[in-house]
Amino acid sequence: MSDIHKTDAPIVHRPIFADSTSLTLPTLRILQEDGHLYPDAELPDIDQTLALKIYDTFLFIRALDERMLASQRQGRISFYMTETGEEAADIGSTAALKDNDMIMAQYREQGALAFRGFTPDQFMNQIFSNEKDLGKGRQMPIHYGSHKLHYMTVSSPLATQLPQATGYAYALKAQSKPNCVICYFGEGAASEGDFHAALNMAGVYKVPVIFFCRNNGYAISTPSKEQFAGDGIAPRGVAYGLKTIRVDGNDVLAVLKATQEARKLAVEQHQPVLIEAMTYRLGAHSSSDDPSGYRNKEEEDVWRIKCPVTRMKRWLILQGWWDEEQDETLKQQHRQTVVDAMKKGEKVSPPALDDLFTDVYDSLPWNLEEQKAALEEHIRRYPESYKKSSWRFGHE
Amino acid sequence: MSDIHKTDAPIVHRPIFADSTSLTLPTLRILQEDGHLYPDAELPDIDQTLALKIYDTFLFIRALDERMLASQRQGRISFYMTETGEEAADIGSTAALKDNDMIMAQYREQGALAFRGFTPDQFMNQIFSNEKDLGKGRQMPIHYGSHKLHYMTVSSPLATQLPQATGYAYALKAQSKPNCVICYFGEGAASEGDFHAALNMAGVYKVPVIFFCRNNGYAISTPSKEQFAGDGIAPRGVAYGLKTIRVDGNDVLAVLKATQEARKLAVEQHQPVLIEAMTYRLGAHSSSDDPSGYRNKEEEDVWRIKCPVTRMKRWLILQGWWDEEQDETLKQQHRQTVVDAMKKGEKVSPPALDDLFTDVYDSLPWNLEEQKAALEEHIRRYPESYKKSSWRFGHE
Amino acid sequence: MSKMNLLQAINNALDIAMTKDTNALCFGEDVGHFGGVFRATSKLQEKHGKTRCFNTPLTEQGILGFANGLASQGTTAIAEIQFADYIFPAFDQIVNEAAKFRYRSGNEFNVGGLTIRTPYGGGINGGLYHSQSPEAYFTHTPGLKVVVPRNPEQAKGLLLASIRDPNPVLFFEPKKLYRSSVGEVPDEDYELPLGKADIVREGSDITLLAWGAQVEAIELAADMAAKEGISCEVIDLRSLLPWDRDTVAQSVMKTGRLLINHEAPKTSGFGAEIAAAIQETCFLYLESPIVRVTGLDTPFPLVLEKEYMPDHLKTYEAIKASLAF
Amino acid sequence: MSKMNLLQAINNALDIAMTKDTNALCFGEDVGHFGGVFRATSKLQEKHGKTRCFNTPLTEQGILGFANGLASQGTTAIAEIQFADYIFPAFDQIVNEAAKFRYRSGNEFNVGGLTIRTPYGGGINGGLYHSQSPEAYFTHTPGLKVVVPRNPEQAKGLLLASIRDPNPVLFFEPKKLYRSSVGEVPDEDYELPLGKADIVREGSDITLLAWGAQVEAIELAADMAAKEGISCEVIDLRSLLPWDRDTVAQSVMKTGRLLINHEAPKTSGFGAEIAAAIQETCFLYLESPIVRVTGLDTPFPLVLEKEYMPDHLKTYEAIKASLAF
Ligand SMILES: Cc1ncc(C[n+]2csc(CCOP(=O)(O)OP(=O)(O)O)c2C)c(N)n1
Ligand SMILES: Cc1ncc(C[n+]2csc(CCOP(=O)(O)OP(=O)(O)O)c2C)c(N)n1
Ligand SMILES: [Mg+2]
Ligand SMILES: [Mg+2]
Repeated sequence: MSDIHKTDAPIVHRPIFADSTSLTLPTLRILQEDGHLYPDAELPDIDQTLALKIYDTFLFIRALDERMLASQRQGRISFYMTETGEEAADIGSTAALKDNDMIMAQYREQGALAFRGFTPDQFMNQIFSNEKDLGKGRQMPIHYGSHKLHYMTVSSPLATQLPQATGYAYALKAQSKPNCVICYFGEGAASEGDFHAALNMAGVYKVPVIFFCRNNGYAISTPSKEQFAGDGIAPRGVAYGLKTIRVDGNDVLAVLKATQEARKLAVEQHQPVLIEAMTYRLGAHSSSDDPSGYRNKEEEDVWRIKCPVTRMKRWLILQGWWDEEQDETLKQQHRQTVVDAMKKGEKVSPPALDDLFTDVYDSLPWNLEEQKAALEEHIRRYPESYKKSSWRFGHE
Repeated sequence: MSDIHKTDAPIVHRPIFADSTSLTLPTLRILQEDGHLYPDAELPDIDQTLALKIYDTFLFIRALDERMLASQRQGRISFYMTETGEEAADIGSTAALKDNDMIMAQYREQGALAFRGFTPDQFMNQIFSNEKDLGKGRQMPIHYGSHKLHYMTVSSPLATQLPQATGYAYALKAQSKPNCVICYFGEGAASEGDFHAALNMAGVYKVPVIFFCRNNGYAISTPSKEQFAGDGIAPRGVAYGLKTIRVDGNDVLAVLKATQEARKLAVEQHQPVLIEAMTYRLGAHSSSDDPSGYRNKEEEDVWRIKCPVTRMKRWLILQGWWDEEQDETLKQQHRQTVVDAMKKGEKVSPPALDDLFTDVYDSLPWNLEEQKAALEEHIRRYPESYKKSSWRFGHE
Repeated sequence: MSKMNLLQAINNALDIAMTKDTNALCFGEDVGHFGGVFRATSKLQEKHGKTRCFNTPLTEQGILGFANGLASQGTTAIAEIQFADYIFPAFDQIVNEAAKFRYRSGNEFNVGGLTIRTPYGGGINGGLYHSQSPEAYFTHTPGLKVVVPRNPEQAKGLLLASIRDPNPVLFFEPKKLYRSSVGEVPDEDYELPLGKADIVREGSDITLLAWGAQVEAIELAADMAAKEGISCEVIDLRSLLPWDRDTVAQSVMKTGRLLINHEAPKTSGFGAEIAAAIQETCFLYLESPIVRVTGLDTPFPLVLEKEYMPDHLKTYEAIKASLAF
Repeated sequence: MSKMNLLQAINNALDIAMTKDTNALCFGEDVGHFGGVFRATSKLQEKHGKTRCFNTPLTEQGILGFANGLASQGTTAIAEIQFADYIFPAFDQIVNEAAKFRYRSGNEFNVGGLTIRTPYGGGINGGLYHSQSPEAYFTHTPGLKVVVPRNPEQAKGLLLASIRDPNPVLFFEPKKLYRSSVGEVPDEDYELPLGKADIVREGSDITLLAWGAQVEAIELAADMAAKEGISCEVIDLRSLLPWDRDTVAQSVMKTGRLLINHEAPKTSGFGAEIAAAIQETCFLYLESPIVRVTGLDTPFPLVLEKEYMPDHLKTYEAIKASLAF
């Protein structure tokens, strides 16, 4: 029953200490910077339609991120986070999945959601916390979620979604569903205890989950060398008995390929997988952050030229599937879409007072009924002081 | 600043998934079952005095564990845990340390404490929770601790001592102390999030700590194959960038050797170390447990013949440092010591009522002063109902 | 009806829940083949299979994270934490995740299928870490329900209701009573309502309120008081969140006096909330201050456990003091 | 004296503590070179070196476990949790370890050198996870001290006292006031006493009690009430554990009325403990029920934050209701 064989494993009679150099995990790269494939590369399953859908999502996300960051600076929204530089990681991996595979994101994976079909209006409703927001205006901007699109609502506490992904995947397996869960997280979040629990349990239960680490070099101001001492996140997968691969996170074809293979392992063999995508957060951590306080421009520039979007575009052009003119048109089009949606979303009313109290439980217990009644009475007394909610009382 | 080199690490163009077979960590063994050394073995630093001190501790612990388990069955104490079968692991490793290196134990490492010089009386005072217990009768039996002996008081919540060990070691390094911390834990406890935090932080800060895992096959009823899926605990050390070694936990010379080398790495080079000792919990988890509900006798028998005490005895005899007669005498002597100490400890009074209130803070805040006064008054009213404390009031 | 102890009643409830709802899973440290260190899940793996009743690795935060994931998928997740003292590593997954799952997602997702069972309280010579009563921590967390049964019949009905309630529920089991509390338990599937207190004994002079194992202590004290001609109304609160303020208030309006008893330390124990709410609701009816007979503001001790506990004698003295106020 | 905002006062206290006690370390997520996401530890690494002010990996349980280890060795450990909302993964290391370290070891070991700083509360459009006020959870834990300052001068003196107190202290910083609360702060090293409330304004009709950022709300309400001829005594509790019951009780014996205001949800908030204790101590003096003006029993909302908050208007209304009782 127990693991009694271990002391009969390879025996040595002199002490040899292993360390991080004892295990080398190479990085998968398929696409060169110039858009050419490596000659001996094994291609992912991709046709023109899929390629253009991915690329379209790239450009939409760039347009969204740029415009929303600007809106934040203008004071139109309180907070925003861009995924600039990391688009290949989340979008390329989600493109490898079935639409009803579950996505559990950290917060910098709006691209995955856009790929799934979240509309510009839906983005805006969330960002502007208006009454059409699926999340009812309760969470800060970028905490998206959609039951229909199998995208679990984002939660700010880091890494909590990782053991949840293991649990969700356990349920899929128990119910013999032909699906998997993909769970995104940063290399910073991977320091949380929940990471450890999640990967270890996934290994034990052999559940269909893909842990996808975006190793983008920073957790806010903390560089990855102050986050961990080993060779990144991937070796941990080996330690937990997971199938593990490291990819160039700026190479969309490598990400797609690795995730397609990972999905097979997860769904067909119930082998949980860890993918570590090496990438770089080109922008600030969030609209509240200023990276000039902790890193230099030269470093950023090194990565700016490794842009995943440009790399893919070069490949698309070489394939004859795309040209610069189309590129300009599409960019323009997405910018317009975003602006239009923003103007619309911005005008929608905030959620009603009821939504302050609903969904704490499936129904309101007595204490919330009382608190709600008291609050309504109070707001009626001071309508000027609670303008987001009081205007509705007049219309009753 | 950041880890930007990673995508330039070895590159491949086809997806190869690593898994637990990608890293093989051998087991260090120096002493054969029959007491002979492996011919090419590299010996630890050990002389007759040290060898006999270790062996003496082995026999003392056997005597203590046997007698206390029997006492628990007789109802003289409420709870006990033996370390039978694992003596080489904790005692052999502590023997590699300086007396003022800090020990942070889980609970099954009474041997380490005995080696440090905790007296039979001190053991009994703790086990019988009497007023001479250094812990003032507040924790269950086996939760030892001694500031003087640099043995941190045991805490029941598992794995909490691991990040504490990292912190303690950080302080040692910051203060340029020529010392290290050894931190013991089971392979079960290694599933806790605190394990992950502890080893990761130790790797980042490069502190003088030795994490010593007793992989004894079980966490209560849970066999290690339901605890983790990879190749045990050691590969995690590699992932965290720690110096890592696996040893035969029933081979005291291997444990001693590995820990001596580990101490050098920790103290001289500030390299944190993970040691995984492969062993087996021969007894029940605790006096509350019955292993027949989850494992079979055959499995236990396989391990019973791998007894670390017998193995060491054979070596000692071959060295000409020991004989069977001495062995019998010493066993008898330890049994007597234990019985004598027990009879003594059992008669010492329970801690006074004051000790219910002290040490919550450095001094009593008003609420505890009030509660204490009220309790004293109450006990005076019902002396028969609070016999452990009320008898003292009469003598005031 | 069958005679059962508290453990058997819980085991029986779990068995029924898993039989009727094939989507129900039961897991935790040692709960699989072994049936749990207290044997509450005994034979469930045998009956329902290894996929449905299983061991977890030793990680409470993992257990609850995993459980939240299961529940968010629509699975009925029944997680065991081996001792309530070990629930704290899972605190974040409970208070930041389970409790806020539905709210933060605008009801796109919820973990209503989650139930957390855990043995709590003193009485087994457990000292600091096998005796705690951490229920109050969770009562400060909107989104959770908190339930504590006092005997086998209550345990079965309340556990079945908790498992089926569409909100995450913490179910605290008084481990001191696991084997000692024995009683007749209906064999069939039944539920007792969450959020409703139970008037165990009617009385007119003072209301005594407790939950779980402490209901015994207030009943004993009520017996003692009865001999002095004091008539106590004894209430088992059963649900702590949401709690049944109306039943308690009605009783206090009748008796004019309230005594609350709990094992947890006094400061910020759940007795504080009850006292605060009832002095507000029943201000003009109160004839003496609401009194709390509770554990001390210390960690849970070992040798001096009897001294620490809010037993029937302390309760009895407090009743007399309240009446004499 | 220098004009400082709350952040500067905290930074100044940390700087003084680290200068005088070379054994004091300051660490947490992003606190090193960057100086913390709110910049409370700005320049400390530059001044005191990388060994003494440093980043940790992203793990709150690790930060507190590490801090406990440091403190158990005798080091002065000043840990930052980036937001109080993220303190829950460290709950076990705080309530099971730090709080019980001295007690369980019979004083062989202690972590008295530990101080945990963390920004709490609303006011920054933070929603569920950048706005919580979790202080009440910790007040149910004997062995801890809990402190909340209301302005820069208080923050400096209380933080220095917390760092030097021989017990583990949780120091909650009202982040809403980080930049907006500005005042004269003594330049020298000084301490304000822990466990002592501060009477901010004397009055005779009702006692208003709050801590941290909410002291502002009750002061505003007191101003409004003054215009109606109601004289409010305003008290800043400052320490929640142990709390200054005597000062509060004396005030209530004078005014006959008590209103408690806190941001955290009402149920089992620390207002409950105060109300429970004061109704007991001041039973015969109370002219109306003790009233709690608090956050709602919901997670912290985003858009409707103003509606959620126990602001001066709600406080003012409650004062009038109390007087009219
Ligand atoms: C439990 C918890 N602790 C701290 C934070 C604050 N925080 C938000 S994002 C972040 C850094 C995350 O870094 P990483 O995981 O690498 O993701 P990235 O931002 O690089 O995409 C921190 C510390 C949090 N949200 N949750
Ligand atoms: C946080 C926590 N969870 C659960 C327990 C209950 N418990 C005590 S010992 C144990 C098993 C530990 O196994 P392992 O770490 O392998 O050590 P061993 O007993 O084998 O020496 C468990 C589950 C605990 N003490 N603490
Ligand atoms: Mg990152
Ligand atoms: Mg073990």
